[in-house]
Amino acid sequence: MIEVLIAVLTALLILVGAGFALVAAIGLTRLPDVYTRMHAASKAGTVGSGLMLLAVALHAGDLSTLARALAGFFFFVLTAPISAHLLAMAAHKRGYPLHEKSVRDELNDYRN
Amino acid sequence: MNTLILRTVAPVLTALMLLFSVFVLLRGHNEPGGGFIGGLIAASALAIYGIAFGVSAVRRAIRFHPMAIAGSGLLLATLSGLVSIFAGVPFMTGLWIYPEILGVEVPLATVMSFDIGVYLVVVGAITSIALALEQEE
Amino acid sequence: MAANAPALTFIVLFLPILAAVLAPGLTRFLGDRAAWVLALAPALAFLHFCTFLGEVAGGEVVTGGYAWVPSFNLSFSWFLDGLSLTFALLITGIGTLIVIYSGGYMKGHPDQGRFLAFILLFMGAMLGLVVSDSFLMLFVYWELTSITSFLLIGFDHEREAARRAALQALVVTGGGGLCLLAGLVFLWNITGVTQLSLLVHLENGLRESPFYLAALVLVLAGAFTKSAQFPFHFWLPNAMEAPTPVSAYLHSATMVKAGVYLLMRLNPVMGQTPAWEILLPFFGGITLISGTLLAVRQTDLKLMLAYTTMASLGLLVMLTGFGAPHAVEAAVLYLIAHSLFKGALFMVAGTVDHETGTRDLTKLAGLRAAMPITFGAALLAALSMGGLPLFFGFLAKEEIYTALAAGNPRAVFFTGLAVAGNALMFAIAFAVGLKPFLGPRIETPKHPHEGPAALWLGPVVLAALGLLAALFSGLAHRYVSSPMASAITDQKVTVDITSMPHLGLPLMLSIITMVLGALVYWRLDTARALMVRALENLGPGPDRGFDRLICGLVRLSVAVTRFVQPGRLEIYITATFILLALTLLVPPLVFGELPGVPAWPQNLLVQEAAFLLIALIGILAVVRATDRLTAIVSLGIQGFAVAVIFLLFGAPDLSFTQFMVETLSVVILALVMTRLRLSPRDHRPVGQMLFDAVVATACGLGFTLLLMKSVEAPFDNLLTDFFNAYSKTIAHGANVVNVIIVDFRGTDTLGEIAVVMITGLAVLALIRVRAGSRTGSGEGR
Amino acid sequence: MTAAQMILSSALWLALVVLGLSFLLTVWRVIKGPTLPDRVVALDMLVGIVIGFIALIAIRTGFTLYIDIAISLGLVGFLATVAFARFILAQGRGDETVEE
Repeated sequence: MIEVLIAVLTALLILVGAGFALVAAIGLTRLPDVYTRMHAASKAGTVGSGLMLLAVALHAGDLSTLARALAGFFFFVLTAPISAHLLAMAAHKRGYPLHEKSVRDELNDYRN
Repeated sequence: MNTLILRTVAPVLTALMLLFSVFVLLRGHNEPGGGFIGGLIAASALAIYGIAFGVSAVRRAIRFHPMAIAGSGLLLATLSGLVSIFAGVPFMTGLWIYPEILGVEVPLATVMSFDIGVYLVVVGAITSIALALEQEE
Repeated sequence: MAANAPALTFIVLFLPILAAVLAPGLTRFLGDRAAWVLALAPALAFLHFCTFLGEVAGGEVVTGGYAWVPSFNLSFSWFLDGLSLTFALLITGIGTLIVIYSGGYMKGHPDQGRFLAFILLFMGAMLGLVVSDSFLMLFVYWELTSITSFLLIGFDHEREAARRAALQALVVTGGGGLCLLAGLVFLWNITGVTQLSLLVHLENGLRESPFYLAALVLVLAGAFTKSAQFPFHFWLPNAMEAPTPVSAYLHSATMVKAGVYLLMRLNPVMGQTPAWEILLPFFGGITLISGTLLAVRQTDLKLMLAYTTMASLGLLVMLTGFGAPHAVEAAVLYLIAHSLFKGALFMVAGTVDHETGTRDLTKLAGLRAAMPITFGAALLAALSMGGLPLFFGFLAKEEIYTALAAGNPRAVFFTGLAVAGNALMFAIAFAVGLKPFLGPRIETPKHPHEGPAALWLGPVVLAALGLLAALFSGLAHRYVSSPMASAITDQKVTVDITSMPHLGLPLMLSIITMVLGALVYWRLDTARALMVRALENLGPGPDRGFDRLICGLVRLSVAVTRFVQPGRLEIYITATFILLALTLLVPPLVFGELPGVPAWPQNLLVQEAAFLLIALIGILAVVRATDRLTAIVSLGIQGFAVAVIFLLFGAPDLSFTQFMVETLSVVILALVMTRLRLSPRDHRPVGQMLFDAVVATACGLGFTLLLMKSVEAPFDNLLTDFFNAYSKTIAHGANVVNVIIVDFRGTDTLGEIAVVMITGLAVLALIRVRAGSRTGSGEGR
Repeated sequence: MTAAQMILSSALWLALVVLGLSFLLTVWRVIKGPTLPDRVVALDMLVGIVIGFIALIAIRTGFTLYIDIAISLGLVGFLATVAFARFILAQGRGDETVEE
């Protein structure tokens, strides 16, 4: 009984993760400019992969794999926003344009 | 490239990665890992630290010139091969001893010191390349 | 005496070399008297070899030695028979006198210690050469003599001419040495024997074998370059740049005779064949005539002696190869006589030069009052060289004429040649021995007076020996000439010519030679003028040919280097890849080993197909990319896809490394791009791109064919079984891949990490050079 | 085939397809991406998806040791993105670089 429960839970995690990954990919393709695409990639993508790692942790059951999976998840979730942040800063500083429909550019206002 | 966020996270990240790289190195004999991959991870960790704090910080952090690290690694690897002379077996034969440390039987071997040698060489060489490339900035 | 002989002889062989090592220290400590002490070494060696005279005269052969490299049946062994014993006595005897003479000649010279060391080193090498038994030992000592002669000729290294002469001598004799090595290897293969003592008594095998001619030519090349025979003679006169003791010792008595020694040693085995009896007399004859004619042209005492030495060597080679019964005895007698009188004359020339400051014949006269003893020795030596009765030279000349004078036209031709040669040598002998001492005295740069004892002792002893040997010819023949002659012809020969002239054709020929010689001596100046004019229209000699050869070689190497190393990286890389493509494509095409068309894989899993597709897309992206950076990033995709495929096929270690390497290379490439500030646009013209594309596809095709070929064969899992079985037991590790890398194939990994380190060093150096040039150019602007 | 394994394998198969699709979309962005940052973002995304793949394969084959590869890939992916970010900052928009 418990085994079916875990299997269902893992399957659920996997499917939700995959869904997030798909959403991220679609976002990446359809969104107009660099900065919006970064939203999709870093947030949805990270969550998607993170859930997958959790699924593995749950499915495996023995302590060492659980620990490593959690470490992986934690590490991955930690680095993704930082890399997005760095990338956005660099792109903006180099003057890559925002989409013309974008309403405000707070970083620009803050700079000057 | 010294944004505040990166500078705060970089030390933690580098420490974590170095720890992970040593972990991968030491357990390499029975599971995927080993000197080469451990070295690569350590080199990436130092690269991140370099990007965050600049080259001089890295040189201060590792205290020795990266090429010296690579050199000592090569020396260690060769010596661990030469140890077999005393055991009267051909060059590069793995010698195993099982000392009792704190009640736990710890298998030590020339093979492991050889792997550590490989690890040091890889770290030394790649870090020196990365630092040399970033030298000018 | 023979009982403990091996150990004693072994020590004696190394005595001169030991003395050479002590020479510099002794000279600093004892000053000019060191030479007398150092002369003890060759003197002791001389006495030691004298003890064997009795045995060898009785026909026995003294051998001994130690195993050097048993696995190649190579031994440090020696072999004393008549031939080698006489040579050993000559080397050590004249060597003692030369060391004493150098002490006097080099008095006060700052580098006297170094000079004596080189002379003694040479003596050790030459002694080893004439005494060695195994082929390799002979070759090693042969090359040692070339090297020590290089050191001695170039002793006065400030002078450019000395350096050039030394280099020329080394190149010619060294080249000859290599031919000799090849010849010896041939002999080794044909006869399967490595010992000269065994080779000499070998009956069959050598003369009939198809390789005989090749071996002969190679050995002759070695002998002719060493003994300055006609085409290779030009280095000997140039070797006169060396100090006179060197010329007296190396370039007259011992070293140049090594070639003759070799021919005499191989005569019993390689002699008596048509090739031997044509080549040797032919080259010997030309060298004899050209040597004497060129000698007449010279005015410098040492050069005249050098050319006559060349001529005498030609005569010796001619006699050794002549094949008539008495020819070998003539060669033996002439060799001994030549060593004695030529050594003496050279030392006289050295004393004259040392005392008067000049060696030019036309500026020297009337020295008899100032240097009586030297004049006496010079006269005796000249008489022996001229071949006048009561002297050893006369015995040798008589024996030559008895050997050559025979009915057939070949003998007549060579007799005429010998008479002409000897006549000219008669004239030169008296020109050097007599002319500077006769007539009224001409003023010379330095006021001449008799040198110290060291300077006149050598010439007097040698010249006196020339006389005594003739008077006591019976004794000389029994102990020296007969054993030597029988060693050369490998059967019992007794030389019995006495100094009492007996009527007959040889005596008549000797008288003609003397008359002709006197005539040429009397009209020497006109003869010289004649020769000068004759040589003008003859054109440049081989000496200038040698220079042109060397300059040509230098220019060729510069051109080749400029072609192969143009200094532009893309040329190196393109060349490397073209070669790679050729090595991969040509052999299968040539040997028809192309793999068959592989069957389409049926059970391809969904994800495997997906990642293969992705890898393909990655490659397309790289190729289509307009700027370099996109290409780098797309390269990342392709790498990831391959890594995942490794993962799918259950190779975690491999995929682990692939991921790491892939990302790190992308990072480093990006770093390089920023550092070198390369423009992202790719500026190659279309033609260049096409060419690069072709090379790239060729390499790719080559690798694919290679892989298909290797996959075609059934998978041989011998290795996998071995490693699986033993990885746990021997290497205590479950991860077979890592165990292989670190334990089983540890040495390979050692090599690989060395390569990784060297790459790191190279990158460091390159970047520092670039940084240097940039900052350098910075200041420049 | 117990019920649990049934559910699990079908979920895995579906997830694999979905991830494959998103991988292709990301690769399309890497190729099309007009500007460099686009491509770098896509590459970063790629790393995430591959980690997902590794997790899936780990569950399917039971080889839990793949997780280490996922972790290290995460680290190195981060390094790549950071390096590229720095490169964009230093390198400019690609028009004012001087041809060496």
